[in-house]
Order: sequence, then structure tokens, then C-alpha cells
Amino acid sequence: MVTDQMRLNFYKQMVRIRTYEEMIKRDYHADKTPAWDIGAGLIPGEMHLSAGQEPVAVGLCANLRNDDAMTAPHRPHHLALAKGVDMKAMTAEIFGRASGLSHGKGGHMHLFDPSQHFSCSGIIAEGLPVAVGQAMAFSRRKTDSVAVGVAGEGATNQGAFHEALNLAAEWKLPVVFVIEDNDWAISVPKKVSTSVRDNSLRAAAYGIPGERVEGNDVEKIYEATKRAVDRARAGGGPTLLEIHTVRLWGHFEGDAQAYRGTELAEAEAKDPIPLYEAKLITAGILNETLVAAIKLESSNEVEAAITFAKNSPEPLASDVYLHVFA
Amino acid sequence: MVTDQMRLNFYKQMVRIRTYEEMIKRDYHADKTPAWDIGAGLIPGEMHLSAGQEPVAVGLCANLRNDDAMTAPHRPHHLALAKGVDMKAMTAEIFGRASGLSHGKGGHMHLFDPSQHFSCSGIIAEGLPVAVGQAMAFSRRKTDSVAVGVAGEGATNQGAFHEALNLAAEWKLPVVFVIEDNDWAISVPKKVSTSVRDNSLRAAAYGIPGERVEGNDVEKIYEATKRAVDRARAGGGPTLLEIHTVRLWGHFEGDAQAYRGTELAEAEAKDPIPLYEAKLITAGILNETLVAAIKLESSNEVEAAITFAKNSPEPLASDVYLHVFA
Amino acid sequence: MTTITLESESGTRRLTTAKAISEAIAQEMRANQEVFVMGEDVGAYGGIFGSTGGLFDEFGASRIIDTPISETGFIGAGIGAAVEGMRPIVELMFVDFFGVCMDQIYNHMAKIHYESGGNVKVPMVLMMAAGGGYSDAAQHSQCLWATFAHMPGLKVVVPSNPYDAKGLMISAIRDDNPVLFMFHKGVMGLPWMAKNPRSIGPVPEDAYTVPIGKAAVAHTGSDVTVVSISLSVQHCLDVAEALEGKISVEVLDLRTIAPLDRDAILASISKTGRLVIVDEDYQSFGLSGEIVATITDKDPRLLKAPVQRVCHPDVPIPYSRVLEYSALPTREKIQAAIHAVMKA
Amino acid sequence: MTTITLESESGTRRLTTAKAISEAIAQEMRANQEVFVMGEDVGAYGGIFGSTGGLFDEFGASRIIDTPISETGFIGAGIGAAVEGMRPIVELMFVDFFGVCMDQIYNHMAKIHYESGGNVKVPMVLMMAAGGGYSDAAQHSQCLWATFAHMPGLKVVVPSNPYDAKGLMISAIRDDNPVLFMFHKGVMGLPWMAKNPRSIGPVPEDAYTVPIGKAAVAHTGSDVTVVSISLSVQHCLDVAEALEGKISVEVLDLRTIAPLDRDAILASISKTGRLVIVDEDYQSFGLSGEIVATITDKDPRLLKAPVQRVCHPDVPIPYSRVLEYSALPTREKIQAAIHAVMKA
Ligand SMILES: Cc1ncc(C[n+]2csc(CCOP(=O)(O)OP(=O)(O)O)c2C)c(N)n1
Ligand SMILES: Cc1ncc(C[n+]2csc(CCOP(=O)(O)OP(=O)(O)O)c2C)c(N)n1
Ligand SMILES: [Mg+2]
Ligand SMILES: [Mg+2]
Repeated sequence: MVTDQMRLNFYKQMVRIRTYEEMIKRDYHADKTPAWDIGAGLIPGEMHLSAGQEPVAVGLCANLRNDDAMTAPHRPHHLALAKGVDMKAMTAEIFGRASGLSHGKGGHMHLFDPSQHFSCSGIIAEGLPVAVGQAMAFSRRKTDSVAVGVAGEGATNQGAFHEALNLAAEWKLPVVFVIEDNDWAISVPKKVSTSVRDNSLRAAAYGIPGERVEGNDVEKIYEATKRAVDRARAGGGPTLLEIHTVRLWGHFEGDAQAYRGTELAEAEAKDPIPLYEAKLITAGILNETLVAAIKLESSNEVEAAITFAKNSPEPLASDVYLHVFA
Repeated sequence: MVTDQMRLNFYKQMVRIRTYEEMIKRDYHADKTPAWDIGAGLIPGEMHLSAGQEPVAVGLCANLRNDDAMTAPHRPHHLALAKGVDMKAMTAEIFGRASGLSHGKGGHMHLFDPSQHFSCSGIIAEGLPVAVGQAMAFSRRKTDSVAVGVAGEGATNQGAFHEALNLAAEWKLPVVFVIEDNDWAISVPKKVSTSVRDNSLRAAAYGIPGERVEGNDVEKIYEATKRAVDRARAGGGPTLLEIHTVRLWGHFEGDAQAYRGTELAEAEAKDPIPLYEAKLITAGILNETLVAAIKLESSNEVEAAITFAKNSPEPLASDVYLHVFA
Repeated sequence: MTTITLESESGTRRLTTAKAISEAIAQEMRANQEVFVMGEDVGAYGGIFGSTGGLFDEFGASRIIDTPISETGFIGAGIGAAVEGMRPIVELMFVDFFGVCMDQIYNHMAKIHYESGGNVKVPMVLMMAAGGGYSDAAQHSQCLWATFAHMPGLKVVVPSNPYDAKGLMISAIRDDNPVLFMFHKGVMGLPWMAKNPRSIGPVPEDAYTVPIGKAAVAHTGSDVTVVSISLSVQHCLDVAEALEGKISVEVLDLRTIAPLDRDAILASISKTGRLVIVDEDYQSFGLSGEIVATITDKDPRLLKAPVQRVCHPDVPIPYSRVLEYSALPTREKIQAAIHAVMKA
Repeated sequence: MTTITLESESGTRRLTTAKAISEAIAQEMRANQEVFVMGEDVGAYGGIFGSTGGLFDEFGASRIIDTPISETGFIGAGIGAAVEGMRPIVELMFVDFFGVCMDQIYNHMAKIHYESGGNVKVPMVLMMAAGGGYSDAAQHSQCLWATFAHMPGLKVVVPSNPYDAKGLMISAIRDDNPVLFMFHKGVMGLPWMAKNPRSIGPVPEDAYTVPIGKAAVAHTGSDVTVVSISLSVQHCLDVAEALEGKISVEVLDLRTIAPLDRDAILASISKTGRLVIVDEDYQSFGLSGEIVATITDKDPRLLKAPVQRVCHPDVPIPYSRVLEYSALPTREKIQAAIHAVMKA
């Protein structure tokens, strides 16, 4: 049962994540011009932002505890924040600072927070087997923690997806596989890459439950992921969920998205945050004052994290030799 | 429609293959003792024989032409012989001779016959994508040839299986995927490795037809593979077939098979050749004289091939440097 | 960074390396119906690093094929098409992803010819981006060319400039062997990367070849031999030019790493006796060791001084700019190494 | 071949390398509940190369886990269990299969510690068989240790005898880093392979460690240094013994390839000035080059003669015995190389 309290919290968290992505986007682009250079500026390197996919992270993580594990893909910020990764340390990492989660060694695609059992990786689908192994540890130690492996719809055609699902199913491990279907893998639409329209159909190949959630609706996502997480926690084994969501921005920052044509405008009209905001206002859970306060609170928090990052020292050049071996 | 003529031919071919495997087994073990050494003797190295699986090769290949392609796995002899690979050149290859298919460079797991578009590889499931590519060439050139990718049931849990099926389905290529389910992957039984009992169920993950054939019955196999090959040839796209067969001998020669326990005796009772022989005798298609003649013809052919191999020269030591580049 | 014009004063046509590559592919595709391109985002997008820019418009979806994220699947499919006699060009977006498809690359693409005793050919190009310098971190910045060069059966070309890129791509497509065509992102002349002036240069319009397996003396000198490959060659040339009149630096651009042009290495070191190796790939068990061994196989006395290796140290590639540049071979480090080898 | 008894006259316990490895695993499993084993045929079968013999009987299916043929899946699962603090031992049956799972090995297992800035540990052993000599052809006979050594973040051990194998396995299990434990099939002392007498030897019963990263002088000498690893060390020792009284051969058994014991190499070459490298891995871009570069980094004049490399030539591994042995480093070739380096 989704309570109004939970609804308000869903909204807050989605706003928090969106604010984060907007401000990262701002600072990412701030100093890369005039001759745009991906390696220049305060935040160098590739940047995959998650605007539009907040409902997945928020609905899913509402079911998770600190001791539950998650492996996220190359587009990880929404998941990290919803999972509880410290915003300051994460931001400092994205800014490549010594105070970052990995002291500047990891960057935006390699966020590691052991306290949240959170990690991500830039190699498509290859985080899924790692989640299976975390679940293996949980089940061997007889805890009731669960592991969640998150990947995009494009990732479902990678061999690692198949192997991970089969292992988890065969060993009946507490894993939830969450596929974020945002219709695109960079410039390649699902229909030219994936031989089934609905990836949850692939659950049949492993004899596990599969479900597709339409609508990018945080409440429906919460409920579907709750069923899956509860099942895993209770020893019922893995579930494959595909959640239809939307990629509001480019694959990475700098992506002109010419390949999207008119679909881009359609996608923009599906922004889940204003839609949910309107719904909660209609339901009397939100009002304009509250909205403004929530947004202000979010920007304050994010600005503080960014300020922390900017004020943190860079790593020492000689630190490059540290942490090759434990 | 399976005619009596075809039945007789099925029987002959199965006997031919079995005879081949028996004689290879004999010569493989002949000179490895007293201290058994896998690398010693006339035929060194690993040896995966196919006794029990003849119905798959014979039923399948009855539908194939020279210009159809096949990629076979590490257990390839039955498939190679049924596909039409020259027995003498193949045997010489297995004996490591200069007159072999690959002048002694390939060996039993690397039989290549371009005239039959036949190849095999020792890496589990990795032949399947290659078959997809051969089908791609056929379809781009608008021929009606088909490609067949063969793998064991253990191979279906390898990522390459998944990727190959998705590609073939997405591109609607003329491929038939044939899974030989002999219940075992070396010492690991299907039930502890595969999360579905029936691999043909996995066709649903690609939106293609899937079918399981029980009984290790050459006629049923012929009919099922005919449906699949005809569909592929007609532009109807790929099919996934799982054929239940039996591994009568060890995974490789020298395998003591302790892990099989009582199942081994059960398997031996399922030898498809005496069963089919009895059926054809009952049906009046075969009689004892004919059986003896067929067996004699087979052993003559195989002995001739082995004699050819044994009498062929070894490659020159300096040939090791040839054929790195074309 | 200077602004780069696409037309030089003399009227010589100047192209970026990316454009030189896609032009090479286009010309071969026009000439040969059996050539086609496969990979992720090679179609409408034009390749993440521009290697297939414009091809989709000319050749359409049937010959410029966007694939699922199934590298084992589509590289394997390329192999299958190649053994049937087609000439596929397959793109693996980043070399760093080799681990999801190395079996197809190494156990199949590279070995089929040998295993078949020469009876099956695999005429295929596998192209891929390499290299760092823009904070793409540990999984998107590697070079790894020595990994492929270590394993027999592959030709591995790694051009440093547009002219060589076009000529080597045409050679690669026409070669009957599998060729790995590795381009450093920094030599591509991309509009969204640091602008390296040497990544744009004169490229003849007609199809021409640059031979696979032949190094080029990119800068002639007599005091010290600097052997390098790919983007690092550009840095070496900058340094060699800066040192002109002071130290006479010979820069050898290997262009191909397998097969290695050992004669060119021996010829240069016989002249200079002093060796600097500049390589963005991980230092140990890589290119630098093989270059040295090429010399000591012949005669260690060819070396008058300890060898200077300016390579990526044996650490994974860090994200932060300060850390990454602390690891990368830079002009400063190259210059310091040249001074060191001259003093020794 | 001589017959080998499992009890020497003196009563010292003698084990095969396979048994030494499985004993090491058993002892660590008894001591630490977090250790478990995963892989294909590691259970009732006992490992295709005997590395897990007897473990299933003692520890059962819950700790000795037979996996599907899903190397990416189960190596990834090992990594996941390791980051949660368990100590998995995962077997990849043949190193040749690395290509189906290299992403887990190299982009994950090896890099997580660095990428996490030291916050996440991956205490895991990945063991695998390597090497040829028994006609298992191109896809089942490779060594490839230099491939792994080239890429930072992995420790790579390659024992040549039972004593080292047990001690290195215990060190590997206790190490907080991912360790690749590579065993040549020829050193395992398997009942179904050529019987190499040095593959059986004295092994203390108690748990003990052999340090990772330390070479051993397996035979002391002063005329020539022969550096080798794995099964080739056994051949080098045979040759060194045969040459006793004629040429004083120092045999250095590296035991670990990454990190490489450069001090041991330099110490020996400083003494002898003559170098032979014997390596069953592909020659180019491999171990031999790095050994040479270790020396020329310091001083090329340490080398009094051209280096002799007795390595697998740069060709895929052929099937036929005559072809394979034409490529493999044999006692004859090692001896010839020693004579050559002494004459130069
Ligand atoms: C194995 C591998 N192949 C290719 C890539 C390059 N790549 C990065 S993101 C991406 C698209 C991923 O699509 P999807 O899984 O749908 O996730 P999304 O980006 O839509 O969130 C690709 C192809 C990669 N990182 N890893
Ligand atoms: C990628 C890979 N992993 C493991 C192996 C080792 N191996 C060879 S055959 C085999 C079992 C194959 O079982 P299955 O696919 O059922 O074929 P079968 O042997 O029963 O014919 C294994 C694990 C391999 N060759 N390749
Ligand atoms: Mg997507
Ligand atoms: Mg089987």
C-alpha cells in the first residue's frame, strides 16, 4: 500500500535526483567551450545522465535497505542517490577530487560505496553477474539481504545477461534484475536490436517470474519491485523486471540526438516529474508552496555537495601508484 | 514423408558413423599404455566421440546440401561425416598427417571442410555466432542456403548462445540452432546447470519457434529438422531445436565416468542403433544379411580411411610456420 | 590549441583521421559489393568516433548495419560472413570491451586460417578505438595493442595520422587476413576532443594503400631513436621539432605493431645507439619490451645507454585529470627521457 | 619415463602438484568458512586437472560448486561474493577460455580495487590450466600468462613444482587481491599425462606459504642465467644438471610473473652476463621482452652476448605432435641456446 507520506517522499526524491542531474549538466558544460573538449573543464570525461528515469530508482530503492546490494550500469546517478550513496562524496568523485568516494580514481561510471553495497561499471550487462555473486554471499551467510542488478534494455542482448539470469535462477538466489527500458541504446532503438518486444518475456527462458511495468509511474514501479524484492528476501528466488521509462536527454552529454527525430519531443512530453507533481497536487498531497520548498531544499543540498566537491583538493599526482594492490 | 529407402539410408549412415567412432576409439587407445599418456600414440590429444548421437547428425543432415553451412562443437565426427566431409581427409587430420584436412594443424576439434561449409571449434557455444554470419552471407547474396549451428545442452548457458539467437531472430536469418541434449556436460548434469528443463522453451526469449524432440529417433529428428530447415530456406527465419539424445561413452576418451552411477547402464540400454535396427528388421526393411553387409561395408570404408591416414606422411617440422597468414 | 582549417593554402585537401577512415571504407564499398560494415551506432550516428561518418547516407541500412550490444554475436557473425568470402568491417566501439568478445577475436578470427591449414580465409577488419587522455577512466581509455600483438594470427595496425589511416584501412580491407585496425581517439580529429593539429592533414582523394607491417621514419635524426606508435607519435614529433638544432631526434612511427617492422628498429638504433620508447599502452610485458628484445636478440652492444621507457605505468587508468596525466606519456616526459638517454 | 613412488625412502611425503594444490585448498577451507570453490567439474569429478580432487567428498556440494558453462556468470559471481568479503576460489578450466570471460577478469576483478580508490577488496583466486605438449591444439594448449601480466591489477603465479604450488596457493587464498593461479598441465603429475618426475616432490603436511612475487634460484650457476617459468623450469633443470661440470647454469624459476621479481633477474645477470629465456608462452610481446627490458632499463652492458629466447614462436599452436614439438621449448633447444650464448 502506497501511503500519501510515501507519495510525498517519492516526489521529493525524484526532484532531488533531477536537481542533481541538472546541476551536474550545468557544471559539466560550463567550461568545455569555445572549442568543446570532452576532457576539459571541472567535470571531464563521458557523462551519462538519468533525467526521466528517476521513477525507476526511487520506486525500486524504496524497497531496499543499506545491506542490500546494487550493481548499476554506466548511467548510475539516480540509482546511487536513491540507494543512499552519500551525495557529497559522490559529487567529489565526479569532480575527480581526493575527497571523492574513490579519491578521484573512479569517476562517474565507477562509483563504489561499500556501506551501501553499491557499485557501478561502464561495461554493458557485466554488473549483473556481480550482483548474482553478492546474492550468493548473502544466501551462503543466511542473511535476508537481496542484490539488485540494474541494466538498460540494450544490455539484455549481451551474453552476461543470459548467464547471470540462468545462474541466479538455477541457484534460486535473492536477486532482482531490473531492466530500465528507455527505448534507446545510444542511437539504436530497441526494435532493431531486440528480438522480443518485451524483455520480461525472457524470464521464461529461466523459469522465473517476469514482469513489465508500463507508464514510468513511480508507484507502479514501487509495487512491482516490492513484489520482486519481497520474493527474493523470502527465499523465492530471482525476478526479471522490465520497466518502461524515458531518456529525456542525450545518451551522454554532447549527444546531438539527431537520430531521435520527432520521438524526442514525444519523450519530453513524458517527463515523469511534472506529471507526478500534477497528480499529487490534484490529490492534495502537494501544493505550490511545498513544491517550491522541496525544490529549494534539493538545490541547496546539491549546491552544497558541488561546493564541497569544488573546494576539495585534487589528488596528488603520485597517488596514481596507490591502490593497485591491497 | 520418410520412405523405406530413407530409413535404410538412415540406418546405413548411423552404422557408418558408429563404426567410425569405434575404430577411432580402438586406435586412440591402442598405444597409450602402459602408463596411459594422453599425448602419446597414433592419435594424441583429447578425443570426444559421439556414440549414441548418430540419430541427430543423420536426421539433421538428410535435410542439408553441400552449400548449406554447419558449425559443430568439440564433438564433431558424427556431424562431419553426415554432412559429407571426406572421411579420408578427416581421418588423416585426426592422425595429424600432412594429407589431413588441415595438414595436421587442426586435429579432431578443428575440422574444416570449405567444400561442405563445415567447421568445428572447441570453445563451447562460440560456433553459433559464426553460423549466424554464414547465414548472413547467404541471405545477403540471396541464395537459399541455410546455416546450422550445433551445440550441446551444456552450451545453452553460455552467453554466445543468447547473442547468436537474438541476432539470428532479429535479422530473420536462415539459421537452424540444434541443441544435442545428451543429459551431460562432462560431469555436470543438465538439472544442476540449466534453469529450464527444456531448452526449446528459450526460443520464447527470441520470438522464434522452438521444439524439443524426444526419443533419439532418427525419423522424428529428420522431420523436426526438416521443418526448421525448410522454414529457414523459405525465408522464415531461425528455429531452436533441442534434441534429446544419449552419450553412450565418456565425455572424452579416458573419462572413467564414476559420476554417472547407475545412469550409465540406463544410457547404454538406449543405444539408438540396435533399437533402430530392430525396428527396421520388424518392418522388413532390414534383415540379418543386410545388416552384416552394411556393417562390413562400413568397416571396410573406415579401415581404408585409417589405412590412408596411417600411410600418409607426417607434416614437416618446419611447416609449423606456414599458414599463420594468408 | 590552434584552429584547424580543412583547406590548406596550397589547396592540398586536408582531412581529419576520422574522415580519412570513412572515406577509405566508402571507396572500398563502392568498388566491392562484398564489403559491409557492422557495429554499434555505426549507422545514423556515424560511429561514436566518426569512423563511419556519412556511410549510412550513401549505403543505407543494408550495408551499414547497427547491431545489438552483442559483441560476441556480431564479431562472430562477421567471421562467418568472412569465411563465406565476404569482407566485413566490424567495429568494436572501445578496445576496452574486448573482454566480452575476445574468444571470437582470438580463438576464432585469428586462428581459423591456421587451424584449417590455410584452407579457410577470414578477410575481415575489426576496428576499434583506443587510448585515453580525456578522463574516461579505467574501462574506456586503454590501448591494449600489445595484448593483441602477443597472440599470433592477427595483424594489428595503429595509425598516427590521417594519411596513414586511409592507406592502412584500404590495405586492411583488401588483406585476406583478419586485421585489427586500432585508432586512438586523440588522432581522429574529433570536434569534441582536444584538437591535436597532427590529427588533420593532407589526404589524397584517390584510393591508395599504406603497407601493413612497415614503420615510417616520421622525423629523421641521428642522436637518439624514439620509437612510438599512435597518438604518442604526435607528441614525439612535437618534441623532436622543439629540440631541432639541439638534439637530432629520429622518430620511428611503427604504424603496425604486428607484424613488427624489426628491420626499421634495428636500422635506426644502429645509427643512434640510444633508445627511447614512447607507448601509451601499459608498460610491462608490452611493446617496449619487444622492441628492446629485438635489439638484444641481435646485439646488446647496439645500445649505448640504458633504454628509456615512457609508457603508461603498470596501474589501471585513473579518472581524475591530474592522476591520468601523471600516468600518460606527455611531451614533457618524452623530452626528459631524451635528455636522460643523451646524458647516460 | 621413470616410475614415481609417492613415498620417498627418507619418509618425506611426496605429492603430485595436483594433490599439493587440492591439499592447500582443503586446509584453507577447514580454517576459513568463507572459502569456497566454484567451477566446471570441480565437484564429483574433482577438477579436470585434479586441482580439486577429494574436496567434494570432504566439503560437499555446498562448498564445492559445479557450475554451468557460464564463465562470465560464475567468475562474476565469484567477484560479487569476494567484494562481500568471502574468499572464492574459481576455476576456469583452460586459460584458453579466457576470451569468453575476460571482461569479468580484467575490467572487474582486476580493477575494482583501484577504481574504488582502495575501498573495495576482491580477495579471490582464479585458477586455470595452461600449456601444451599433448596435442590439444590451438584452443586448448596456450600459456597466455604474459597477457595477464601485461594488464595491471592482477597477481599472476605460475608454479613449477608441488612444493611451490601448495605454498603459493595458500598465499593466494590469503591474499586480499585477486590472484591468478596458473598451473601447467604438465606439472600436475596427472596419471593420464606424460610423467615428468619433477611434478611429484616433497610437500610438508602443514599449511605454509610461498611468497607471491619472489623468484627462486632453482639451480645455482655462474656462466649463464636461464630464466624460466612453469613446466619449462623442469626442462631447464634437466639441462642444467646434464651440463654440470661443463657449463655452470643458473636457473631462475620466476614462480610469479606479476609482480615480476626484477631484483632476482638483475642479481643473476650481474653475475653471469649471459641470458637465455625459456618460455612456453608466445614469444613476442611477452615475458622474454620484459625480462630483457628489465636489464636494459638498468644497463645494457650487463649483457655480454645476444640474448637467446627459447619461446613458443609466433604461431598458433598446431595439433600434430611433430608440428607442436617443433614449436615448444624442448631440452634440446634449451641446451642449444645455452651453447650459443656461451659461444657468443
Ligand atoms: C560491452 C559493451 N559494449 C558497448 C558499450 C558502449 N555502450 C555504452 S552505453 C551503451 C548503450 C546502452 O544501452 P542501454 O543498455 O539501453 O542503457 P542506456 O544507455 O539506455 O541507459 C553502449 C552500447 C559498453 N559500455 N559495453
Ligand atoms: C567456453 C568453454 N568452457 C568450457 C569448456 C570445456 N568443455 C568442453 S566440452 C564441455 C561440456 C560441454 O557440454 P555440452 O555442451 O552438453 O556438450 P557435450 O560434451 O555433452 O557434447 C566443457 C565444459 C570449453 N570447451 N569452452
Ligand atoms: Mg536504453
Ligand atoms: Mg551435453
